[in-house]
Amino acid sequence: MNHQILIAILLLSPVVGFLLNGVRFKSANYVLAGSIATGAVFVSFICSVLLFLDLVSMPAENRRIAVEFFTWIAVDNLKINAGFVVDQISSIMILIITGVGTLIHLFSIGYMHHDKGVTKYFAYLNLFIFNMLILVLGDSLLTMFVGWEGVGLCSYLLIGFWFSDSAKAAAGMKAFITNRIGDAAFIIGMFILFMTFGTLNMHELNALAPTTIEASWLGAVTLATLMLFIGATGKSAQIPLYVWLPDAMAGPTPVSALIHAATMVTAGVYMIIRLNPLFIAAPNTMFVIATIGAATAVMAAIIGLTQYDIKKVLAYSTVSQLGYMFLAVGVGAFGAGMMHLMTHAFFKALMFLGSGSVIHGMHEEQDIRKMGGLKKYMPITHFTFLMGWLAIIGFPLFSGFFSKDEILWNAFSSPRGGELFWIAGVIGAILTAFYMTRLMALTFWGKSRLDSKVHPHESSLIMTIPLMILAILSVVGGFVGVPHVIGQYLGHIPNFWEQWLEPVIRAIPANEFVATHAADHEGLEWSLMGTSVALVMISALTAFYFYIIKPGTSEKVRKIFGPVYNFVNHKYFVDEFYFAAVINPIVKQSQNLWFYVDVHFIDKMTYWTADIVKGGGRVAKSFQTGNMQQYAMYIGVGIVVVLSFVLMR
Amino acid sequence: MLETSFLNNIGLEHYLVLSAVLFSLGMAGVLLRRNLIVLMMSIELMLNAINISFVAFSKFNNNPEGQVMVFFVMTIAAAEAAVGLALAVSIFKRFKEVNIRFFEHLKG
Amino acid sequence: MILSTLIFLPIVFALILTAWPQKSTIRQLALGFSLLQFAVSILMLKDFDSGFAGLQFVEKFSWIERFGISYFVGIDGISVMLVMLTTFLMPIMILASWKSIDEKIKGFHIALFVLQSAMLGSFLAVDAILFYVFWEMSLVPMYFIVGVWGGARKIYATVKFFIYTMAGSVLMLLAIIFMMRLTPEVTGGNISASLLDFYKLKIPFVAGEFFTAQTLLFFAFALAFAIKVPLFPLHTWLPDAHVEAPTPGSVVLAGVMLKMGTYCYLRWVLPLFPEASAHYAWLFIALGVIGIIYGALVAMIQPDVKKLVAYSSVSHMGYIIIGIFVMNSFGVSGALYQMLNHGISTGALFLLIGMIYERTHSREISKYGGLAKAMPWYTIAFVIVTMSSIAVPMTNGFIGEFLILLGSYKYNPWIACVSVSGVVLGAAYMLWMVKKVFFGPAGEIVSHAAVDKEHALHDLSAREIAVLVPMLVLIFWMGLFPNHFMDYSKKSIDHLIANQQNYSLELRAEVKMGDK
Amino acid sequence: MNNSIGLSDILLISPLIVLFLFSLIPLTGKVLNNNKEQNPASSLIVALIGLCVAGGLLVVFGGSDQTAFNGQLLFDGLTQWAGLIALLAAAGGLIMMYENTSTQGKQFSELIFLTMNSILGMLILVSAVNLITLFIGLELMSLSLYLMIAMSNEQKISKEAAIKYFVLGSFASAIFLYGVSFVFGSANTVNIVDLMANAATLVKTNKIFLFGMSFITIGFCFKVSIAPFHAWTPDVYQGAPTPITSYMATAVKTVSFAAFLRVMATQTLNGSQNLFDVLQWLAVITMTVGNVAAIMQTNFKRTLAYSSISHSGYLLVGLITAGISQNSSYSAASVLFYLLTYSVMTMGAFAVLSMMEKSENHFLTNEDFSGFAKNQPLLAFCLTVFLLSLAGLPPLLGFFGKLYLFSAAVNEGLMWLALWGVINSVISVFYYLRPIVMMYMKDGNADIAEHPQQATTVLVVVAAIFILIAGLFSGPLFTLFEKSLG
Repeated sequence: MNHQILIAILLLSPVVGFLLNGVRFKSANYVLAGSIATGAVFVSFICSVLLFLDLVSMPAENRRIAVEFFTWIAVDNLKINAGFVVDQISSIMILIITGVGTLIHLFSIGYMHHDKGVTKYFAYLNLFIFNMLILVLGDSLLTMFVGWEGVGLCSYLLIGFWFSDSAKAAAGMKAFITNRIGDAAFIIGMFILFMTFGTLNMHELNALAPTTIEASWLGAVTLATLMLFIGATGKSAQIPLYVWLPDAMAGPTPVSALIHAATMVTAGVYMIIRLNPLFIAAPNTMFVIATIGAATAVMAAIIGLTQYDIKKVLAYSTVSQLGYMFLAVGVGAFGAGMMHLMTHAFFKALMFLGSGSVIHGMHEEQDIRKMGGLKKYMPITHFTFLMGWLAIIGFPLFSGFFSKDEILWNAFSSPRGGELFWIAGVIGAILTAFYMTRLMALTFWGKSRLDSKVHPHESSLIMTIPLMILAILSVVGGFVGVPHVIGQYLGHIPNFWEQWLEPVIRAIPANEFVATHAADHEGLEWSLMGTSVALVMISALTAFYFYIIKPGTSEKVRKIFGPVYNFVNHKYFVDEFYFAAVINPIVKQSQNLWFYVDVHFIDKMTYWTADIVKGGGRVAKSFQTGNMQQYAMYIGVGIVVVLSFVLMR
Repeated sequence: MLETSFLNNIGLEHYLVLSAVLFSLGMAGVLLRRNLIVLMMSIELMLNAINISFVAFSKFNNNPEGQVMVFFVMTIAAAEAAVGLALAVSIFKRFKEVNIRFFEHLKG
Repeated sequence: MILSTLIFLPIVFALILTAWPQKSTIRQLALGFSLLQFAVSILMLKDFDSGFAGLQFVEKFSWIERFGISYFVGIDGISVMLVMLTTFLMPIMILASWKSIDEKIKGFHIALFVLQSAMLGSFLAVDAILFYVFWEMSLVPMYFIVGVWGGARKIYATVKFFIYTMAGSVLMLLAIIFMMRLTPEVTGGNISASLLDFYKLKIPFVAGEFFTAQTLLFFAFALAFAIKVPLFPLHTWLPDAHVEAPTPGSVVLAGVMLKMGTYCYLRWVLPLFPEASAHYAWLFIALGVIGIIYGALVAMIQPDVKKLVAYSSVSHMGYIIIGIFVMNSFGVSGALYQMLNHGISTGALFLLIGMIYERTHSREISKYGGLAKAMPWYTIAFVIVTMSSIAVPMTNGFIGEFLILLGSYKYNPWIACVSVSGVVLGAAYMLWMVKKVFFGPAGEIVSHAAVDKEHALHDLSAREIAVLVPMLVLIFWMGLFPNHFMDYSKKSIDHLIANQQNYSLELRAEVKMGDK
Repeated sequence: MNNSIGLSDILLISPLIVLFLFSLIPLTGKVLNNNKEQNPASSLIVALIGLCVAGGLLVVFGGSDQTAFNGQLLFDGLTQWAGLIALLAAAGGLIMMYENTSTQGKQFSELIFLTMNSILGMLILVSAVNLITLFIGLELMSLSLYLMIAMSNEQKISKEAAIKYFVLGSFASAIFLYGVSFVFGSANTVNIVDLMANAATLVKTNKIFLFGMSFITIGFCFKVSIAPFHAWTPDVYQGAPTPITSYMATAVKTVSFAAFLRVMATQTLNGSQNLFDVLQWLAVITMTVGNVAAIMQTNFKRTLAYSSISHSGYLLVGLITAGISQNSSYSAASVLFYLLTYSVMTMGAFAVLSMMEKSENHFLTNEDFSGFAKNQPLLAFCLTVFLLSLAGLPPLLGFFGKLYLFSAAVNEGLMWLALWGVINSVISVFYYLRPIVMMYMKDGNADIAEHPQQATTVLVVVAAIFILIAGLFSGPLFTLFEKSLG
């Protein structure tokens, strides 16, 4: 089929779904709404698959489908088309978005069936898919930005879906505004690039990107990429703009799975991978990205240790995993980052949906302290969650293992990497293993701590089927990119992933190290891998010991770390800090600004002017005494003054 | 010895000074006196001072026009006096009062 | 004749309305008239040649020959869209006033039509005095609209509005007179008030010295327009006027009247005083930036919805000023586009606020809450307009803001870096307001309405939908296909930027229907 | 010297003769009928016919640049136009007098007699080229006015106003005359045409002449109420019956300025920088004092009185311009044009005010306008037009008046005076808007007096229509003025 039509269907099918559901948003017919929405996304998925197959059939060096629908903005030398590109990177993204999206839509039918706003919900979800597709397919930064803001908008709407609750509405607002801070930087980044290269088309930008390294911190490319990265920290919840993501869990759980785990939050990583030639040219930016990524990975994982809300744990886990991805792209392992993006989409969507299934089965209970032993009530959910758990902690041969290992190896060995990055990555992995095991233990295993009134039940098939599919993907998804060191022992599986992405990833200029001397360092790679896997296993077992074998241990440990625990439990008081240091002062000073500038200065000036005039009037009036002799006196004085002036001067 | 020639040679200046003095006196009358009738008399005084200067100029410039003007001025003065007195009478009839300090209702 | 028709047709309408005996059909009649007027403007647009940079449909008759003042009107790419905006908003305002204006209906519509005529005249006049006449003429009907049909402090607000604006424009009058006196240099002896002759003047400019002709004239003009825009710190009349004005008044004020100020910067200030505007651009850009941030910050703490939107206008108009004074095609195109956007989105916001005010008679944010449950369609419309106002892509607001920021970045990166904060702050105050009003648990008003059947909150009526739909359609249309609108002005803007130093405009008389 | 009086002289002064004769008709009728007041309507019609005939004759015979009585009276464009404006104002005043509560009644015939004689004085004033003749015209006008004011049905403040006006007016006349005597003494002539030849040099060389000219200027400043010689204006305007106030504010001001213009045309200002400076300052002070004091007023009539002072300030700007201008017809025409616009709009405003006075003791404050628009939409609209025109808002006539006046000033480089002028226009908006606010934006039941007032209504409407549309055709009118003054 014609690519243009195919992409049009891909994009517009969710719009049609959105409109169909949107105009009848009051309806509570969840079957109809769900079928329309799921169908719409599924159509997109079919299109994505077709496009992907087309792409595969093309020669490797020309794998690029670009279409233009119309000219969007054309002013001076700025020409932005409504143009879309399917290439190696975006094809994977659209597959993830529509594929995982379809599953999550399907799941939502079961999850949301009792909600009155179900039609509206599906409309938003479709709108999100549309914007996300724009984001990944857009051929220029500005088109990408359309989707970039669009998904932010949908996220705002979906987080605040149950808007009657003030806190939830506030969470949506927080997400949007925090994202906007990043977006502002993103806009500046675009400006710098446009002024430097004269285009915003990403293909052209990549081609124009300097092949030499820009050493200065103030170079155009460095600044631009830094600004874009700040945009990414907003969208992808990295330090310092990560604060919105945990709050975003206020939305329905499938939303968290789709937007805040699988797709939207990875937009920042995607953007960096898409513009990798630019970022490669700016090692300083890469260093910042890697550092922020590593720091986020560790910091969020630490918070994850202390959370009791099942979704919050997963949320911090997401932040932490996103940190991993940024660590990967920061050290130049774009392929690994992309792969982790995909595997994470599988297993984190799985876990979120799983948690949704749990919450659904527990009648909206989210506190894991009130769960336990759910294994026997929800076997399917438990089993699929187990797969997700194994994947995320990086159990060998599960999908997360491959991607995480690739990242860690690159963090160590890449010319842009270093031992410290590797250590941070390993610490993150250890912590992840601990809190994920803790989550499993408290939720599914051990003794039941259920409220007597709660009768958990396994979810319906419509919810479990997506879980199962995602579980399968979580298990096998990693085999698309088996590292060479392992692949050679598994019947020489080639690393499809690297081959696929190779044409669009520019090599780091001094990257001969890995490529040519890989064999020499095979031992090193094995030993690093072994170390990390061993540490992760020990950590998981420790958690198992803490929460299953000796359930009281965690309490003791918590007591030892008293204040530190408190500090971590409150997310380092970052929210409080932002409020005290930024938001409240701004609001307060605005009040003062209005009061002193508008009311007390500008208006007062106006009144003063009026008062001066009126004062003059009062003086003039006071001269008008009614006494005619006084009037004659004015005439006399006038004569004297005039004459003295006229004659004497 | 005291210079007294200015007393013997009466020139234009003398008339003008006289006129000015009279005019000033008239002005002072207008400015200071309270009685309406006196006020009108002061104005007459001013007009007469003007007449003096007209005549003086006429004499010293050898231009008879000035003396004609005096007649005009006198006529006007008479008319003015008539109107003024009429006003004064009507007011006195109404208010029994010719002190101008009484008329200070209009002000501000 | 099409431009004269546009200008004077509303006056004719006003006269017919004055004589119209039936009270009950005045509204329908006025609506019909305004639609007719819109149709005429569409006819004009149909024949408008967007490939021509100069003035089209030019009409010129000598008016006051002694002073070279003529009735001289013409339209070019800079004014065409603003004219369309004016005629477009008119039926919407009349329809919106259906409920809110319930006394002196006749007078209200007469004032609206006179106002429309004056505004169109200001956009179309090419003669300085003619322009000034229309410019000042627009004050009076607005003064009555706010003063007669306004809120509690209407008199304070309307007098403040009148005096502020008038204070600015008299200096402009003086400047116009002064420039007329200079024209014999270029016309060969005849005094002239034609803008085209003004363009030819080479007014001496000395950088850094304030008391030189061009600088003084520049400031006389710029001050008049700055008050109208309004530029910080001359903005304080605006919140008062907006708060007290009836809904259609707020719409026309925000939608068109503020644009008169910014439009005149493009039509008058930049081409007439190229050196001075380049030399003092920093001042206006600085004030624009301050306006953006200040307006946003102050909007954030307003307890009254209308006041909040009014301050948001200050913020948005700051962008437009920046776009104009950076003097590159991004900035100017963006500014021109933003003028339309602001007219649509802020106009729509005022319409929406008016609709809720009709129901509840309150604009206090703290009294609302949970409105989304009670009035879902209304909420949808409001959120869409909010998105336009905070410049979310795919709505019109984004195009303008992006281009302006890009233009300002080109001029000086720091301006863009500072003013981009308005993007964040704008989202903050608008969403904060949306949250307080629509989301959360039912507030005082909503819970009261739920019990009290008489004051029940009905969702949008058919009439209100008819008012809003064109606005919403335009929001997306302009956001998705900006070229449909920008193409009209492209040539003129390029011409302005390329020839600012020696600005002149070609003239083209009216093209007969059909033969282009 | 040829002292013969010919037909041409008679023809030239025929408007004056007609005025005098017509002034006698109602009075004679009254005297012949046992001193019983005749039908006021017919008296009014007679008077109006008289004014019309005089106006017609002025149009026919005036403006020919001929002099009558050996160059004593000059009938040029200025005479013609100022005379016509004054006649117009007188007609308006008479119509108001006919229906106003404080002037209608048993003394209407006398009032007509006095009015027409004062207009006769005005015509002498504007046509005089001899300072003494000018003075006679001035006195004839003023003496009639003193009596007209005192003849009000209202018994208290109108008498006070008359006395104040009389004393101060006579005082100022004396000052004027004193100046004339010095001019006579130094220049040996009091004929303005003769003075024109050498005034500029005389001013420079002869202190006595300068002294005299200063006194004359001050005398005029009193008449046209230039600060600080303006103090009588608010009191007299307020105290006088409204129709007569209107008459004073329009006709008297017009002719005084016209005569002032004649004196200024002697190019005195070109000779004396000091006098020029002083006059500029006086203009600024006058505008400002008038406007700021008007802001503080509550009585509407008094507000208009102060507004009249400020307009004198604007006019003085034009006068100064005409005084220093080489091509004075332009500036003079702008002054004349402004006088016309000012007269029409002020007359209109006073006419509405006159209609609203329910009895002779009724003084309107601003609050008394509340709700006027509801009861009298047409009159309220007309008053709005007058006030906005006074404030100088386009496209009303007042704007064009200001435009021409200030462009003349700018043309002569008097930028700063124009600047003050426009700043003052902004201040003036403050108080002009106040009645409009009251009429349209406040609730109340203001209404006109109940007795029939059709004539005044017609006057108001005609004036309003004139102001509304004449602005659009002001160009030809101005050109006409300029040509006839050239």
